[in-house]
This record gives sequence, structure tokens and C-alpha cells, in this order.
Amino acid sequence: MASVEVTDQIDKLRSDFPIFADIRASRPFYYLDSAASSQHPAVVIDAMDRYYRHSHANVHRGVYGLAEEATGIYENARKHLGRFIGANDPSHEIVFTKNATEALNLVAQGLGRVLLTSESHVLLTEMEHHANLVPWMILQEQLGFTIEYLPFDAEGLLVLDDLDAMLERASILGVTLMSNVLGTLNPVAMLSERAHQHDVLVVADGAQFVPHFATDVSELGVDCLAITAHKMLAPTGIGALWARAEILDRMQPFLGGGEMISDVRLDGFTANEIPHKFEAGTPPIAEAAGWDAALGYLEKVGMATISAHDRSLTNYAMIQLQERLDDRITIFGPPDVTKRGGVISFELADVHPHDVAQVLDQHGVCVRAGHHCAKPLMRQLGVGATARASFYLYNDEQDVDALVDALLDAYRLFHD
Amino acid sequence: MASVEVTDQIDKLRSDFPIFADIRASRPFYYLDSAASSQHPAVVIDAMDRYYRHSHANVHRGVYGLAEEATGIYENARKHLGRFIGANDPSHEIVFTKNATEALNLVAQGLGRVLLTSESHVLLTEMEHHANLVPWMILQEQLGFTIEYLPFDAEGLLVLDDLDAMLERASILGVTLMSNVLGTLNPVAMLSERAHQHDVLVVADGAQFVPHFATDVSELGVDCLAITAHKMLAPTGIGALWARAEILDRMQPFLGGGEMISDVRLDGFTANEIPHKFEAGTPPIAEAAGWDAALGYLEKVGMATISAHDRSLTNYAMIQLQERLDDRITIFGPPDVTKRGGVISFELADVHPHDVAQVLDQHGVCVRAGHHCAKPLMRQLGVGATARASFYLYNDEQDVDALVDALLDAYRLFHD
Amino acid sequence: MNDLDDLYREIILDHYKNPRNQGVLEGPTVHAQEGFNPLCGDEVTIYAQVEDDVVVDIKITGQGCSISRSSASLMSQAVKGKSIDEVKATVSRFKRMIAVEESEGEPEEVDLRVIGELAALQGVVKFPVRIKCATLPWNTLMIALEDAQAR
Amino acid sequence: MNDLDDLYREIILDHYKNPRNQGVLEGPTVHAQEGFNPLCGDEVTIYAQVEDDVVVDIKITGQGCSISRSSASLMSQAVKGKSIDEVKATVSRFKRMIAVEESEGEPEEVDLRVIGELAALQGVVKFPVRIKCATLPWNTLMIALEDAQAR
Ligand SMILES: Cc1ncc(COP(=O)(O)O)c(C=O)c1O
Ligand SMILES: Cc1ncc(COP(=O)(O)O)c(C=O)c1O
Repeated sequence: MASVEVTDQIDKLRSDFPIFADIRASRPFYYLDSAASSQHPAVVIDAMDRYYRHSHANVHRGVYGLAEEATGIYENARKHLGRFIGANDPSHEIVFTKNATEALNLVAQGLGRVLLTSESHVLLTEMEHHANLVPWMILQEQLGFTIEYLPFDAEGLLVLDDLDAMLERASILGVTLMSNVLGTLNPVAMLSERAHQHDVLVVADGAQFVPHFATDVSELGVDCLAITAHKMLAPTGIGALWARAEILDRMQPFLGGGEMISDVRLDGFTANEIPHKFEAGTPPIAEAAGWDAALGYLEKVGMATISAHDRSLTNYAMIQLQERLDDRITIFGPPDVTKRGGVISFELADVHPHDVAQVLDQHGVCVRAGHHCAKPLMRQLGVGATARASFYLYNDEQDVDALVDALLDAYRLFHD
Repeated sequence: MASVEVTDQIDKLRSDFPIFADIRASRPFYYLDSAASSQHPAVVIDAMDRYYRHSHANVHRGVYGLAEEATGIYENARKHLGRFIGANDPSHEIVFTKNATEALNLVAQGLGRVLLTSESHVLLTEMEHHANLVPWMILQEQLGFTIEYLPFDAEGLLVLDDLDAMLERASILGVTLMSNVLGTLNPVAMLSERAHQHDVLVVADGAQFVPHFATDVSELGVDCLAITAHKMLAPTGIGALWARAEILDRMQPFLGGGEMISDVRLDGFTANEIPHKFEAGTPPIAEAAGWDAALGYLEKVGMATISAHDRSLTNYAMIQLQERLDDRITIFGPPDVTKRGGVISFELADVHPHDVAQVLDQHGVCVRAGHHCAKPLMRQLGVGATARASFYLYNDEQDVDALVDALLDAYRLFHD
Repeated sequence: MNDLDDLYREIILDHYKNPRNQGVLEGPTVHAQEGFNPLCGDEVTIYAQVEDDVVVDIKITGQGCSISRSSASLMSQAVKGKSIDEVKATVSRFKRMIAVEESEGEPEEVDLRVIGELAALQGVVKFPVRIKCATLPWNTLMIALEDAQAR
Repeated sequence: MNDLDDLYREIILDHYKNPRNQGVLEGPTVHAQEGFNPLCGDEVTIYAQVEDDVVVDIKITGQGCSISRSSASLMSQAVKGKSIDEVKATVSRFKRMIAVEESEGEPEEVDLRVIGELAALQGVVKFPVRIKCATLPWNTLMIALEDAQAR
């Protein structure tokens, strides 16, 4: 059976991640919060270490060998990421940012200011993360357009009944490939096709999807894609925007400063070529080296293996949670595991998620509790917060069992 | 003599920096480009390593112990940096950004949009780095105010004859504490006092100054200060804006997303408290840990020791360059070493700086050649580019001697 | 799990399950104030009826965890009928007990007789993240009272 | 220092010190184009006089390093009097020689007789940062010619 082989491989992989050995030596440790941020294999930590010990210099500006080496490391990471998501022109279509949030702000300001007027409509969904909501709201305050929202149903799936009418009014569609709360995998290839029929550009939030599924931007058909490194085994401090070269060409510069100019006079500036036009100041160089290594690691394991492992673990968890907690637990999002990624948000009876997470922590089980930066979605669900467990390639059924045990304990604490 | 003791201490310090041992084992290596980016002591690399191996989790959102630990590491770095520059309220007055450039864009957009109208004047200097020019030009395109410039004289010192008249028209004064090309130390305490007499807010660019001189924002009297980590022994991917709490309170949010909100509804959002209001998305956590360690290292050595060492080396270099290269070299900036930091920009006869740097590289001497992200300054000097050598605590007289030897060789190559 | 028992004392769970002074107040002397904990989504609205500088009534609505809700409930009991000055003294005593300025030093020893039932919240000191849950209703009340005094 | 000698061949230094075709052209058939190397501040302006699809004259102004200036000078010699199509072929041969698509593979073997003196610039291949210096005048010329053809 495929999933057994996958699980065997995963068992071996965990030893690549120093944090598990280090923390487990002293206390129980079940890390179920990779949707917030993932852990790091030694190859990633070592790549940054090596960079700082052997190759550090500022990039793009130096003639000397070390600066050339650093530039090479940085630009290779760009190309690697481009290839990883199937970009047509890897060296020109990836803009490095500090995180996915900056990437989405860059699209809103860079593309939005070119496309939108006070008459325009931007179409978002009610399940977006704040990172794909607030940048549009800030721009809306500046330009005064209308924002509309695609709703979702009781299973956490987008309701597309009015899609064409909404697209007809819209200039931009912003949609997450995967909800960080519901786990929902949105039908983005189809949405892109429909959007393009109405000349609507598609801005996809790939923060949750790209770390877990093989990603091909041409298959998805999107125009822009925001990515963040720290959810895919890579360092903090770096993210990226991918966009088709002709979109990047049309976009206005966003952050001003060194690197992003081709000329500066006292009376104005001329922007540099893409992608440099959007990278102002010293970029995250060591972080790019680390991300490069993480991509290599993910490729070695295989994205298909990772998705399959996520799915089988999600399936196991859904069953265990329902069997052992029964009507004391409410799981949000699609019941069908083929429609969701490895993220499970839930409520434990009347125990507040904050209290759930607190009790779980005493068992060494790390889950997130809160609004998960998706307050409109929370209001839609009618809750103030949920607890959320999320899986990645280093998790296994023991993590799930520890979760369920701890939840039973939390329930008892509040019901005795 | 103080400078001998200082030099003794410095000799020992170099062994704290792995890159010198590692590269020097295989080739000559004279790193004279710290103004572009500095190298890293082992304690900094180790701090990040330890973070990734033991303490990584996303910050601010987690109830569990690991997330609390990561949050503590991140917030402690904030407080440490605040204390390092003499902030009144370290935990509220430091905003972490990706670099100094983002910090200056944040001020331009956050403060500029609140203060400026099409009638306003912003006063900058002709020696600003692009990072303190282009953000204002981008905002100018959006709001349509006037930008004026303080000129500098043949010695690279600001000409302040019209200062009061210019301040009378202005709302904001943007000025670098130290020029990255000329080395000029600007009289910012005096400028702030004069600016405040005219109700002008002062935005200081501390990218070059803070790494080399003890910094106290109250003594400087500035209202905002941009800082970058990678020029002060710390990682890439992080910088900061300091501003007085009441200034930050007045500023508009800039990047939108998670963390920076207190509420989000489908029809708008409410911003979080300072400093979180300006930190959208997952911040550079490991980088903050590294910066914290770098600050500790700098404090241990002592900023006064570092400034004294920089100055004595600059002095030695000015003398050597002039004595051994004579009229074949033109040095830009103040001849008086007490008026400049450890940065020397020069021209070698008619040899183009690019060619100078290329030949120097063959000798293992790393200097920068180009416009140093200060094209208006270059035009003012009447050159397209300069070569630049810059010093930090790990440099010594051998580095200077190697520089001069290599320059003599470059001259010969182009004059035989 | 000693710390946890300390956090979830019986009195906390009681006030969480049976919160006192729930509801809404209306009228010209009522000052309503919303508060959010941006980290977790807790929301609280405090209705303080202030007459002659005395908090004659207080009601609370909102959603939140055991700590924020019990803290609100205990607070409502502690401040009802007190003068604004007395309330401020109570708030400050409470904040010192749970060491809101965590970084600045150890939590202060507070006379537990004076603070009464509020002492049950002392266990939160060991859980820095939860301190914000405990203080949310108190900070919200303070804004409402400032508003009352400003008018 | 072998690579360095390869970079700074005599012919390069000669064209750097005595650049050919310096100056400005004016007139209705002149297409002027500015180019910048954002990395180092090199600037070049190319004046191409195009008549009947032939580059009848070319002049150059600007500032730059030995590589960009000698490349401009060598280019001006190589294209003067040639038809636009011939110029395009030369540009593409030149770019293949110095492997502008560095990452995509090894520099191509180019017939050095066809390329003539331009071969002197081959040494730049070993200095990736300098390739931009060498290509700046060529890219600028191409824009000027596109402009000429568009009119
Ligand atoms: C004076 C000055 N300001 C701003 C910057 C920009 O710093 P960063 O590239 O880290 O944003 C630099 C460094 O390049 C600088 O020298
Ligand atoms: C769906 C989604 N979008 C965007 C983000 C923002 O990512 P980052 O915090 O790295 O900017 C996240 C993660 O928090 C996310 O889950």
C-alpha cells in the first residue's frame, strides 16, 4: 500500500529536523502548527550557516568575487523558486519580499494603482486571510473602489452561483488556493478560466498551498501568486511574489530605494527592470540561500509524497477525532478529505479554543487557537476563535493520538 | 596610547568572525566593504542556529510554550534595540522592517500621508542614499508636494546658508546621519533643533551611523530613525524604524495583513496598537534573534572603541593613500577625519572605479565601485562612479596596506 | 500540571461558566466600550453606568476564553458601586498583582485581603500570553471611565 | 593574474583610451538613445543615423568603465555602414560570444574571423558582473534601431 511506504519514508525524515531530537530529549513534543510556521531540516539551517561563514557580501553591486558569489547564491534561489512553481521565466518573474503579506501588498499597490479607479470592483472571498483582505482595504481608502466577496457554504466550499455576475463587474479576483482555517482547496484553475473570460486578473494566495502541493502556475492559470518561505521548511524573513512578466512590467514600483532604480535625479527616478524594480534595498540574501536548500529538500522528498502523507494523516485525524470525541467536537471545513489540505480547525464543546490550546500545551501538543488572521471567516462561522491542528511531512499518527488524548483531558478539566 | 590598546583588542576580535579564517585559509582576503554589508561574528550565526534548532514557532499568536518562547526572543530583540539607541519606550517605539529602505518607505507613506498635501515641502539633502530619496519621490507622485534639497560643498559638508528659509517652508526634513559615499557626519542634533523651531519633523537615516557610533535618539533630537541590521554584524532580512511613540501613533498603517490589525470586518479594519500596527505578516524572527546577539557583541566591544578604531584606521588610510599615490588619487568628502566616518570614496586618476575594483579583487581586496545608490550625489561630484573602501572593527592597517599596494598595481596596468 | 491547576482555579471556572453581570445597559449615563484582543479574537463590551462619579451599574457582553470572561465577571463584582477613584485603585492593584509590566520585574506582593476574589486570577502570571486575556476587560473599563470623566 | 590579462587585452585598453566615433549626431534621420547600467552608474548615449535601413553613421557619448567604453567603441566600428539586418546579426553573434544567457550554458563557439576585433571582448565571459558593462551599448543600440524601424 502506497501510504505505508510513504509513512515509512516519513519516519526516517523526522531525524532530518534537529528541533525534534532537541526538544523531545527533555519533554513531550507534538508539533501540530505547521500552518502557522514549519520546522527546519538541518540542510536549511546549514545552508544559511555556510552562507554567513563563507560567502556573505551585499549583492548586485560588487565587482569583487565574494559579492559575485553572494549574487549568484541569491539569483540561483530566485531561479530555483521559479522552476519550483513552473514559472515560464524564472529569473524575471520572481520578486523576493519579506513574506507573503508583503507580496500581496505589492500586488495591491503595484497592480491595483494601475488597474483600479473609484468605479472598479475587486472580488475577494470571505475565507481570505487578512493578508489578502487588508491590503485591498488600505488601497480602497486611497482610491475608493468597491470590494465584493464570494461567500462559502456550510461545508466551507465557495458558493459560485453569482460568480459570472460578480466577475463581470470586477477587475481583480483575489483568492486563496487553500484556506488556512477550513483547509478548503479552492477550484482556482476553473476560477482563473472564468475570470479571464471577463478580463479579470487573478491574484492567488499560495501561502498554505505551495508548501504542500506540487504547484504549476500555468496549470492554475493565475496571474499572480504570493508565497511565504517559513511555512515550507525555509527561513523567516523571506517570501515572494510570482507574476507573469507582462504583469510585472505593467505594475508600478512600490517600495523605493537602492536596487529598484535605473536612474535617480533630483527631480525624479526611472525604475529598473523586472524583477529588480520591486526589490528595494538589501534583500534577504541568507534567507534566499536557506529557501533554495528547502526547495531542494522538498523536491527530494517529492511534493506528491508530501500531499499523500498530509491527506492520509488528515483522514486518520478526522476519524480519530470523531470516533473518540464524538459530539464533543465540531470540525469546520469540508468533510471530504479530497477537498481539503492538512489543516483541521475545530471547537471542543464549550471549552474556549484558548483554553484548549493551553491544556494541550501541558501535554506537549502544539496547536494554534484564535482567529487565525481570518476574522471575517470567523464571523461567518459564528465563532470568535477556533483551535487548529495542522500537519506536515514530519508528523505521524502518534501526533494525532497525542492530540486526541489531550483533547479528552481538556474536556474533562472543564466538565468535572 | 589609547589607539594601540584599541588595535590590540581588535586583533583578537577578528578571530570571532569565521569568514576571515575560512576564506584566508585559501586566498588573500581584505574585506573593505562593510559600508555595503558587514561580516558576522560566530555568536550571531550561532544565535540564529540555536533559534531554528530549539525555539522556532510563529510569534504573537500561539498559546503553547514554544510560541511563547519565540515571541519572547523576538520581543526581547525589540527592547534591546530600543535600549541600544536610547529609546524612551523600547517595547513600543521600535518597528521591525526588512531593511532600512522599508523603514524609510514606511515613514514616507505612514507619516507623509498624514502630514503632507500638494502645498507641502519636504526638505532632503543632495547626499541622501536612494533609500531616503525615492520613497519621497513615489509619495510625491501620489500627493504632489515639493521636494527641496540642501546642497553640500567641495569638502562634502552640508551648506546651511538657506536652512531657515527652507525649514520655514518644510514639513519634514530627511537627512542621513552619515553619508555612505563621502563619509560626512552631518550635524543632526543642531539640524533637529532648528527644524523643531519651525515645527518640522526630522527623519534620520541611520544606516551608516548606528553601526559605528554610540547612538542616542534623544541627544540627536530626531523624530524618526531608520536602521539596518546587516551593516552592524547582524543578519540580512531585518531592519527597523524607531520613532517617538506619539509619532508612531499618528502614522497611518502601511502594509496590511495579519498582526497589524485589532479587528477586520468585510467593510474595513481597525489597526492594532503600536508597534504591531506596522508589522504585517510573519516577522523576521530568527533575524531578530541574530540582531539581538550582534547588539550584545557590539556592546561588549563598546561603541566608543569601535568609533575610535574606525577613526584611527581612516586617518592611517588617508595618509597612506595620499603619500603613496600622491596626485594619482582624489579622495572625496571631508579632509578632516573628525568630520567623517570610516568610509573613503576616491578616484584613481583616469582608471574607472569598476576597473579599479576588478584589479583590486585579484589582490583579494574587496572594495565597492559604482554610484553607491546615491546618483544625485555622484552628479554633484561630477563623476559617474567612485571606488569606496570602508572599515569596521575587524579591519587593520594590513588591510589598508593591501589596498594601497593593489591601487598602485591598478594604476600601472592602465598606464603602461 | 500544577501550574495549570493554578490557572484554572475553581473560582475561575465558576465565573467562566456562570458569569456575573451579563447583559446590556442603556441610557444617558451609560458608557459603552468595545475591546479586542487582536491575538486571539476575544471581544468584550463593557457598559458602565456612571452617576456622580460612581459606577452604579456595570454589564458585560462578548466572547472569550475562561480567563478573559472570568476576569470580566470578577471585575464587575469588584467595581460595582465603587467611586471612579476606588475603581482606579482596584485596577492598579489588580495589574500589579498580575505584573502587566512583566518584563520590568517580579509581580508585586499585593494584599490579598484587599483584592478579595480577584486573587484567583494570580495564576495567570505564569502564562504571559494569557495576561492579555485577563487584562482585556480591565483596560476596556478604563477607557469607558475616561470617557465618562471627559464628558 | 591570467584572467585579468584576458579581460584587459591591449585592444580593449586602446579603445578605452582612444574611443572611436565619439560625439553627437543631429538631424531628422538620427535616433538617439540613452542607456544606464543601474549597478554601477555607467551611462551611454548612442546616436544612430539610419537611412534606407542602413546605419550610415553612429556616434557615442557617455561615461563608463574600460569594458563598456571599449565595447561601445568596437561596436561603432562593427556596425557603421551596415544594414539593420546585418547589425542585428552582429549583435546576436556578439551576445552569443559573451554568453549573455550565462546561466543557460556555455558561451557558444563563434567564428572569430566573422566577429573580427570584437573577439577581444571575449575575456569578459569569466567576469559575469562585467558582462552587463559589455552589453550596455549593444542593448542601447538595439532600442535605437527598433525605434528607427518603428517610425
Ligand atoms: C546611508 C544609507 N541609507 C540606507 C541604506 C539602505 O540600507 P538597506 O539596503 O539595508 O535597506 C544604505 C545602505 O545601502 C545606506 O548606506
Ligand atoms: C492563507 C495565508 N495567507 C497569507 C499568510 C501570510 O503569510 P506571512 O505571515 O508569511 O506573510 C498566511 C500565514 O499566516 C496564510 O495562512
